[in-house]
This record gives sequence, structure tokens and C-alpha cells, in this order.
Amino acid sequence: MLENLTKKDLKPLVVPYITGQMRDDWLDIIYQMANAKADAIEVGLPFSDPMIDGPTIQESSKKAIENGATTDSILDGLASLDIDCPIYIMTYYNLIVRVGIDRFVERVVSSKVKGLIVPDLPLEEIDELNTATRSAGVSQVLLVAPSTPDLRMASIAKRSAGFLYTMGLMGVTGERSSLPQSALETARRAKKVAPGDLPVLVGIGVSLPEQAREITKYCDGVVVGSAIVRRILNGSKIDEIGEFIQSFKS
Amino acid sequence: MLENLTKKDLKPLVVPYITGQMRDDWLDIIYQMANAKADAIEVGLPFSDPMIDGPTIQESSKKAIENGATTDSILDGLASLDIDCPIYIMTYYNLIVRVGIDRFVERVVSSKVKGLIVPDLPLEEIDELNTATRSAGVSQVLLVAPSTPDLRMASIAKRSAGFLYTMGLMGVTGERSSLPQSALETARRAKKVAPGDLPVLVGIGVSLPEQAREITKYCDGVVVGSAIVRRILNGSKIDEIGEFIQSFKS
Amino acid sequence: MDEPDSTGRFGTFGGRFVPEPLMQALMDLEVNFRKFWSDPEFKGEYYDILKNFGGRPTPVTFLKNMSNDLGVNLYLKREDLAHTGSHKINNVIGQALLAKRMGKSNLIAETGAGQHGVATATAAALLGLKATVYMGAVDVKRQGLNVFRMELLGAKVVPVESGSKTLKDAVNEAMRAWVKEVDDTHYCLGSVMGPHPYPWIVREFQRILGSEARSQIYEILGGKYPNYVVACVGGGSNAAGTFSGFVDTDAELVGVEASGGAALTYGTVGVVHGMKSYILQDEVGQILEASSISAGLDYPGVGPEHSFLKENKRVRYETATDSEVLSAFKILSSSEGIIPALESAHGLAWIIKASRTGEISQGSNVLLTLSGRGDKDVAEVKEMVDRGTVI
Amino acid sequence: MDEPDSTGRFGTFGGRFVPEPLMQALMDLEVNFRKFWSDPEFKGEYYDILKNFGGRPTPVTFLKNMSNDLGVNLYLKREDLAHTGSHKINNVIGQALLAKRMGKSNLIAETGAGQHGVATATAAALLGLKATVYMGAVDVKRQGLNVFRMELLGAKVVPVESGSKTLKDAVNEAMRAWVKEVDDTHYCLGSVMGPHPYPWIVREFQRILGSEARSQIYEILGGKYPNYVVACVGGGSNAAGTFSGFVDTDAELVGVEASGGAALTYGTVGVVHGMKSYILQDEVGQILEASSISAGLDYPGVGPEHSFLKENKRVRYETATDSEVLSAFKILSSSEGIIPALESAHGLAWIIKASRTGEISQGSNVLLTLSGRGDKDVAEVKEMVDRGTVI
Ligand SMILES: Cc1ncc(COP(=O)(O)O)c(C=O)c1O
Ligand SMILES: Cc1ncc(COP(=O)(O)O)c(C=O)c1O
Repeated sequence: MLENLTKKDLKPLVVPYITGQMRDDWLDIIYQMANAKADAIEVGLPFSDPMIDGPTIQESSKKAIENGATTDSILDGLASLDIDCPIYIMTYYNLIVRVGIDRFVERVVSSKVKGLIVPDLPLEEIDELNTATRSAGVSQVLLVAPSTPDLRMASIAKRSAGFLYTMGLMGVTGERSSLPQSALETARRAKKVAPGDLPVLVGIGVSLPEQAREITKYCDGVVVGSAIVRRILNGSKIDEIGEFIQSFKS
Repeated sequence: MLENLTKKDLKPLVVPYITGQMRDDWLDIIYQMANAKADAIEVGLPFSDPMIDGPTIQESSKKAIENGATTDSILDGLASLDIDCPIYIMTYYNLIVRVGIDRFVERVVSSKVKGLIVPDLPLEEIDELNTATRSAGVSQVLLVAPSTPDLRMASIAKRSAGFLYTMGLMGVTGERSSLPQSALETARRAKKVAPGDLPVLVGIGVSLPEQAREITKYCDGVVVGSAIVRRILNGSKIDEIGEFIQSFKS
Repeated sequence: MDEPDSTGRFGTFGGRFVPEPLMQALMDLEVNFRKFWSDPEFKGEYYDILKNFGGRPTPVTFLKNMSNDLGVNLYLKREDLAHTGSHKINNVIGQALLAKRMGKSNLIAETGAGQHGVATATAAALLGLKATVYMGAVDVKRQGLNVFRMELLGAKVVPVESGSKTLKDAVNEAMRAWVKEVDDTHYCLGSVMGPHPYPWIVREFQRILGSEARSQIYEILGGKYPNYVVACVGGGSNAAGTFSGFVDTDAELVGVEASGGAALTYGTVGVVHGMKSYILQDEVGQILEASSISAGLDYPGVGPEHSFLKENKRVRYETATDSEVLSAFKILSSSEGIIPALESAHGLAWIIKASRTGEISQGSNVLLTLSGRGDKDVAEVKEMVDRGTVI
Repeated sequence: MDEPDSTGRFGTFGGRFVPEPLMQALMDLEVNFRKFWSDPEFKGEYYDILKNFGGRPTPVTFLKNMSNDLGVNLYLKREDLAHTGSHKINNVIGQALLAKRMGKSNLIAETGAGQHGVATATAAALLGLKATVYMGAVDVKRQGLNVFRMELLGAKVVPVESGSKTLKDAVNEAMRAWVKEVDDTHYCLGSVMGPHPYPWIVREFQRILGSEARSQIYEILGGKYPNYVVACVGGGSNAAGTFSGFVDTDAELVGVEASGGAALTYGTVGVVHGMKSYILQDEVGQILEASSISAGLDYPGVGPEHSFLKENKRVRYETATDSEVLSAFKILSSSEGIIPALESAHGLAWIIKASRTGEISQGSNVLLTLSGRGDKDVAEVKEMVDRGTVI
């Protein structure tokens, strides 16, 4: 029941990110992302205090909240989608706790969301949520970082479902002009300890197709966040966004 | 040799005050004071830190210093006068110490000044100066205040020469609209302890002829300071000042 | 007050809700703290600095005039007399020493009122570390004196422009900064909050406050403990330190929050800044902005141990409004010659109210921790008075 | 250091050069001081307040970083940690208690930096007296924080617009005010200056500083006294208190004046503010305006006992310039985490200079009285730095 992300071809996996309701046409953007052959889409629930996000995603969260975004409104929007590209929700833990874990997971399931990424929930704190997601068939994606030692990385990978979210660097979300050494190294280490069927995706700091090509020598794909969010914030047209995502696939 | 002030008629003694060099025509004002039948004239050497002076005399001191007044320039001016009204110098002790006690007293004598009033020199501190003034025949006028007990007042009076300067109230120089009870009381007490030939004059707060008339029921005369200095500061004409002094004699 | 359990929890509160890149640092910190806190040499150095540099022990002062007026016996534990002017120095000296033993060369810190920032800058100067202090842009403005002080002490002050631009955002920004520099940088957290092991570490470093107060007041009262022990609660560090000295006595313990930042009184359970605790949040889970005249209590969360102490009813939590606080601020200044920090004035405000209503019965002995001095606040209070905002 | 002679003189310095209306009050004060200062109950109350309210004893802190840099062992007596932030509290508690015993209900005081004014306002609040503080209009402006503090403490602050509008004029104005209200008012003079018995009284009330320092440093140095004992000199009270503890040791005693207000170094003998002492005056005897960045040293006179100690060569007096002082201010802040009052930074500035030139030989033990904390000064220093007035 907990399916991992799988490759449709020989190309690396590409998972674009968008903050829910950050622009009025956010659902159209998601359609376009699916059309652009995204392998999955990460949708953020905006939180007032996003500890691991840089200025770009912080701003998108602020916009979304000003647009009236709530957990409910975003999940309702996602429920209305008709695409076969899996959706992963990214959210800070408080938004889950506030609704109640079981109710939250129910809502997620009824919105046809595939999985959850909760960046402020390290291995030691996942149990309560994990019990609920497992029994509901929701994939809980865990994160590893350059600072994570091998043994711990293996334990995290073992508990991760959907894919393994590998932070490319020690830092917050945001664009970087070049890929740090730590990203390659961490990707390599993550790939080594991850179970064979669990794709390893690198996120945080992957902003350009060249960077994606370089890193996917060591892993299975990338999550592209701030680079896309900046374009959406700057008013890029929907098909420009689609083209940008496609450029990662070529 | 140390003559006390004596009454020329039945009228009370009137001693007007002026700060030396406070106006360019200060020597003319002194002539006018003498003409107006002042019994003596108190001339202040301006000091930067006049502890017992109120705002009016402070301002005259400031003006005088700005006009270039120094101990020498004022004494030179006084030396040039040709009047038979005795002059008493009022000064703070530092101006004396700075010149040197003996030199200062010499200068005073050569300027035909009759006596000295040094308000920050209480009984306990007069000896050094007093040795010099006595041998030079300069009258050293001492002060008593409402707070001075009878015995102490008697000791002070015994050492005072020229007259006994009786502070009418506990306060600094300046005009008051009415005579305080303390002035009458202190005048009465001073008169009682003063040697018979030492005139008792009340100063500080005597600003109007009526006040002078009232107080001189108990003593021999008055010193009029701020009320005159204010007129000089305000630009009163010389004869107006003369008339004001005369009004105390009528 | 005990050690948290192996998951860093006091009852159900606490934990370590942080991104993975910080986990290693938190685990290292816990290991090192455990090691050094039981090392007599480390403890000796810590106590020595607090004594010879920090001015400890601080006295307990009997307030004769106010006691007369209120009919209760009021005592102050004088953290305003500690070096830098508040209890914050106790914690930072401990953490800076720990950081040094751990081989870190930089400190980062968040600050609200600026007292923790000043204390951190001070400890950094003393121990030869570099300090960077994150401070909400709103607080930078209202606590200008403390900004200058930090800069003179050689620290870099970074104004935080995100969110409500106050303490909570400074914490977020400090955490973000820490993620990037976790290798050579220690995050010197300023209160008993944040992820495990911070609530525990900070309480232990503030324990000195409570231990001193305990033996001082016991002697003053001739072998008794006070009926009430009161402290203000922002994150909760001065209160935690204070209560640690009295939790096993039968003193009634009272924590006083700013009514505009009263997580324990008006909040609900949630997760923010790495901890599970009471927080002020809206119905969907967005954290609310606190709003109080005192920058140091302008915080929508509270340390997890306080949530635990509230639930198990060992401590009772009350609130004081801005105007009650200003009035207490002025009363203490003009009737005892002690200008309190606005934060500390919250505790006093409650005592005044409760004494007047008779809730604190006449003749009771009441100990208040005066967590800091009010010099940092006088310009602001003066302005409010001049503007006529307050009487 | 001994009692002055029966005319209130230390050698040829001192005396009582005041208008007659003040003589009775000065004589009463002398009689009462003599009586109460030998009364164990009075002394007990004085020590008790300084301990439990004032935070005494203040520690002696070894400055590790600066000692390393300078090659001398530098110790600070920490009056910055006393309540209200300077040594001034020692004196005002004594005088306010004395005033109360004498049945006076009001205090008046002059203030320069504002520290003595704050201390007086504090003592007045504590003891239920009314306080009026005279402060030069220039100082009101540059020490705004302290003006607020005094007002919050319930004192009335009167800006003095006469003369140079600084400390010397505040003294004149306070004296004038005292003449008017001498019956129910005690003039709480802030330094070892003015007419007898003030220089003696204030030194005695500051003696506690020197006695503490003496026994503390003796213990720290393992049974030795320091080679140098240094203090800044405005009126000279912190220096007098300090030196009283070491005058019978073979420590070299050094008083450091502001170069723009160095009565002992650049002045001549004269009479001002009721005392005979060294003063800055012009050739005809007008008192000059002092000019220093530190309001508390911006004074053209000096206490008479210092004139005596200069003449009998027991103490040597040096000066420090504004820029040396600012540099010392910044060095102590950023290398030790202690922000000094600009006044106290004068002593440090001389130590730094003398250590660098080798005048203080390497390895010497040097004790400096840190007379107060610099919070009152940071805004002004910051402004100077921002304006580029200083580097
Ligand atoms: C003087 C003072 N008291 C109290 C506080 C609140 O912190 P805590 O609740 O951690 O003691 C602060 C915070 O800045 C403070 O400066
Ligand atoms: C901190 C401090 N130190 C020194 C002084 C100078 O006074 P004194 O020379 O009497 O110690 C002052 C005066 O205001 C002061 O505030």
C-alpha cells in the first residue's frame, strides 16, 4: 500500500514544489507541473513560523496566509484535482497537531494526497504520526542531512516511505548558484544506505537543470523548491513554469 | 582708623549696590548714587560662581565679565573717582586669594576703598584676611543671618567693622514683594548684640522704600542690591537710578 | 525539578521538533552537558565566574515601604544586581563555557528585551568567542540602549524583519542561522524553551538563582519558607530557576505572564520552536503574535516544563496587564528606590493585586524574583508617560 | 587617612568658605556625623542597607584577557555592580540615614553624570525623603537616561541654566537652594568636596569601598598588596574611598583626572564651593569651565584632601585625554564584557598607557576601582562613533 515513487523512464525523478494557494491560479500551476512530467508534486501548507525555509518560501507562505490559505482550503483544492501525478504535502508539525493527528491524516487521505513531508519531525519524534500514516497508507517522507551519520541515515531511510528526502547542504531552502560538495557527498552516502526500492531525492539548493544533472549521477532525482517559487512569486506565466520544470527532464 | 559708617542726619542709612563695570557708565552711576545721598556704596567685583547671588546679580556679574571687568580694572576705575561717599567692595574670596591677600588689600587701599564685604568668609575663616585689613585700615564688614544664634551674632558683630551686614532672610540676593518676618526679627536681634557704634544694616530682599522704612524701625539702615541692579540691567537712565535711591531717603 | 525523560519530555511536553540537520548538534550538546555538569572542575569555573565576575550571590531585599502598604511581607531576589542587569547572565556563562569546552568558536543567540543578547555578548567577550545576536526589528527599536551595549561588547546584532519582528521571529532566524553554521557554532538559547536539551540545560544554569534564594529567605524568615514564591514568565527561565529552589517546600508557586503573551493561560498545546508546549495559536495552527509592553515577555510560547508544572498543578499561572505592570513599575521605583525591568514588574503587579483583593492573606511572606533592572525600559516608559499613553 | 583638623583642613586645604546662613547647618552636620558615625546602631543600619539593598560587597574581578595583552595583572573593584550602578550609593545611603536621624525631610543634591542624582533619588525613595536634584542643562541633555531614572524614582530634577551649565553650576545652584531651605533640608553632597565636614563625611562613607578592596585583593594576591592602586578623580570620592584602604600599604596610589578637568595637574590653589583646594581658574580668579566627555569628571575643582595628598606626595595624579578614554572604554567592553562608566575609563586609560610605555613594569599587580557602569554613556559614545567623532 505504501508505494514508493518510481521512475517512468531513464530520466531522473523531478519533484517541483509549490506553496498551496500562494497564487490564485495555484491549482492550474499544479496541472501544468503534472503536464510537464513532474514525477510528483510537493505542496506546502503555509506556516507562520517556517523554521527551515529561506526568504523565498517564507514570502510565499506569507502570501498564501494572506490569501486565506488554511489546511482545509488547500486540501479541498487538492481533492478537486484530477491528475495522476502523486501529491506530497509539506507541512510543519504544528498544523497537524492543531487539527489532531488522526483527523489530519483522514483529511489527507480523502484529498487523494500520497504522502507527507514534515521537516521539523526528526526520527525520534515520528512515531505518533507514523502510526497513523502507516495505517492510512500515507507515505511519510523522512529527511537526512549532510550532518546525519551513516548509521542514523540508514535508520531514517528504513523508516522513510515514498522517497528519501536528502538535504543537499546545511542550510535553509533557497537558490544557490552552484551545487556544494556536501550535496554530492550526501547523495552518495544516502544512496548507499537506502533500501533498493526507495528513491533518493536531493532537495534544498537545487535550482538549475545543470545542478540536477550533476547530482543525479549519485541519486535518483531532485526536489526543486525556491527556484520555482521565485518564478511564481515574480508572476511567471503558467507555461513558463511548465517549461522550467521540463528543462530538468531534458 | 577703622571708622564705622555714621548717620549724617536722622534718616536711616542707605547703601546702594552696583556690580563694577556692569554697564559702561558704571562710574557715572556711582557719582549719581553719591549725589543721591547714598551713605556708602557697595561695589561688587564680579565672580564666575557667585554662590549667594540670585539671578539678577548673577546676570550683572556675567555682563561685567563680558565687558572685561577684572579686579584691577574695577579698582582702577574706583581710584579715579572723586567723591566723599565711602566705597565698600563686595567680592567672593577667590578673587582675593588669587591676587594674594596682601597685594589685594594694598590695591584696595590705593583705590581709596573703605571696606570689604566677603560673603563666603564666615567668622571661622576671616583671620588671615582680617590681619591684613586691620593693619591697612580697611574695614572688613561681616555678615549675620537669621540662622545665626545670639552668641555667635555677638562674636561676629564684635569683629565686624564699618557696619554689620544683616541678611534679612535665608535666601540669595533678589527682590521680594514684602519683607519677611525673619528680617524684622533678625534686625532686632542684631541691633541688640551689636556694639553701640556699629550700625546694623539689613540687606538681601530689601527692594522698596516702604520695606526700608519698616525695617529701619529696628536697625540703622539698608543695603539695596537687586532692585537697583535690575534697573541698571533694564537700561534705566542715570537720574532715574538716582531718584530711586533718593526715594529711600524720603 | 527533575531531568526530562529520554525523549526530552516533561510529562508530555518538550521533545525535539527540529529539522534533521540540527539533531546531531542537539545530541552532542546533551552528551556534553551531561558530562560537564557533573564535572567539578567545570562547575567550579562556572561558579567562580558568576561570583567574581557576575556579582553573585545577589541579595534578598526586604521591601519595608511596600510591605507596610500591602500588609504582606515582600522580599525581592535581586537579579537586577547581577552583572549586565538580569538573571540571563547565569545561563549564558554556563552555555558559553560549555561551547568552549565543545570547541565551538561562535555563539548565536536570539533576544527580545536585549538582556539575553547583552548577556551573550558579554560572555562571548569574556571567553573570547564571537557573538551574533538576532533581534526582532521592532525590539531593536524599543530597546535601543541594549543594541548599543551589544555592539560595544563586540557582538553583531542582526535585526529580523520577518513575521511579527519580535522575539519569536528572532528565534526562527537564529535557528535558521544555526543550521548553516552548526559545526563551529553554539546556539546560546536564552530561556527554558526550544528543543531538548535546552529547557533542561537552561533551567540547570538558572538553578543557582533558586538555590541562593532558598537558603537566603530561609535564614531571613528564621527557618521557614515563604508562603508565596513568584516570578514572571516569558520563556520561563527566571521562573524555572526560582521554582527549582522551592518546588519541594510548601510554598505556593506563582508564574505571572503578560496578558498579551499568556501562552499558559490563554494558549493551547502545539509545537513551535522545536518544543511541544502551550502556545498562542489560531484555530488552524498559525502562531499568533504576542503583544506586551515588555519585550522580554512578548512571546507566544512558553518553556515545556512550565506546561508540565501547570498540568500537574504544582505551579499556578496568572497574568498581569500592561497598565497593572506600569503601575507596579512606578510604585517600586518611587517607594523603594528600585527600578524593575518591565518583565519583572509583572510578578509585582500580580502580588499587588492579589494582596489588595485579599487573595494573598495579610501577613503572608512573599518572595518575588526581580529578574532584571529597568534601565533598559525607562526611556520607553517615560515616552509613554509623556505621550499620555499611561498615567 | 585621618580626620581633618578643627578648622576642617587637610594640611592647608579644606575649610568652610560659605555664607553665614549655612554655618549653623554645617556645624550641626559635623556634630551629628561625629555622634552617629561612632554609634554602632547607626553603622549597623548603614552596613545592613548597603549589603541587603545595595549589593555589597562588590567583587574584585581579574581581567584575564587584558592582563595577557598588557603584561600586568589587572584587577577591578566592581562598583559598577552596586545598586544604581556606581559607588555613589555608598555615600548617599550614609547621608540619607544621617539626614533622617537629624530630622530632615528633604534632600537636595547636585549631579554631573547623573549617578549621584540617581543614587540620591534612590536613597530618598527608600527612606521616605523628598529629593530635588540640580543638574546642569548640558548634562541633562547628555545623560538623559539618568534624568528619566531620577524622575521615576520620584525626584524632581532641576536643570541649571547658569554659567557653563554643568556640574560646577549645579553645585552653586544646590548651595543657593540649600540656603533657602536649610531648616528641613539636608544637602546631600556627592563627592569629597565642598565645605567641611563634607570632604570628611563623604570619604568616611566611601571608606567601605577601600576596606573591602583591601581585604579582597590581599586574599587574591596571597597575602600581598598590589603595586598600583588606581582610581579616577572628579570630585575625588571613589578615589578617596579607594585610597583610604591602601594609604598605609606600600602600594603606589594613582589618581587619574580628565585632561580637560585636571585641577590637580593644571590648576592652582583657590577657593570655590566652600573649600580651599586646587582649581582651574584664570589669572584673575574666575573659575574655568572644565571640558571632558565624562560628565562626572567635568569639574574644575577637586576635593581638598586630594590637594593635600598631592602636596605630601602620597598620591600621584595623572591625566587621560578623551580619546585615550574612549579607546579604553571600548577595549574593556569588547575584551572583558564589562562596559565601564566613562569616568572609570580614565583610570583604565592611564593603566593601558603606563603599561605600554613600561612605566608600570611587567608583572605588576594593578588594582583599579571601576567606579561605575557605562550604560549611561553608551548612547553618547555610540553617537560619537556614528558621527565619526571617534574611531
Ligand atoms: C529582565 C527579564 N526578565 C524576564 C525575562 C523573560 O525571560 P524568562 O521568562 O526566560 O525569564 C527577560 C527576557 O528577556 C528579561 O530580560
Ligand atoms: C561612575 C562615576 N565615577 C566617578 C565619578 C566622579 O566622582 P568622584 O571623583 O567623586 O568619584 C562619577 C561622578 O558622577 C561617576 O558617576
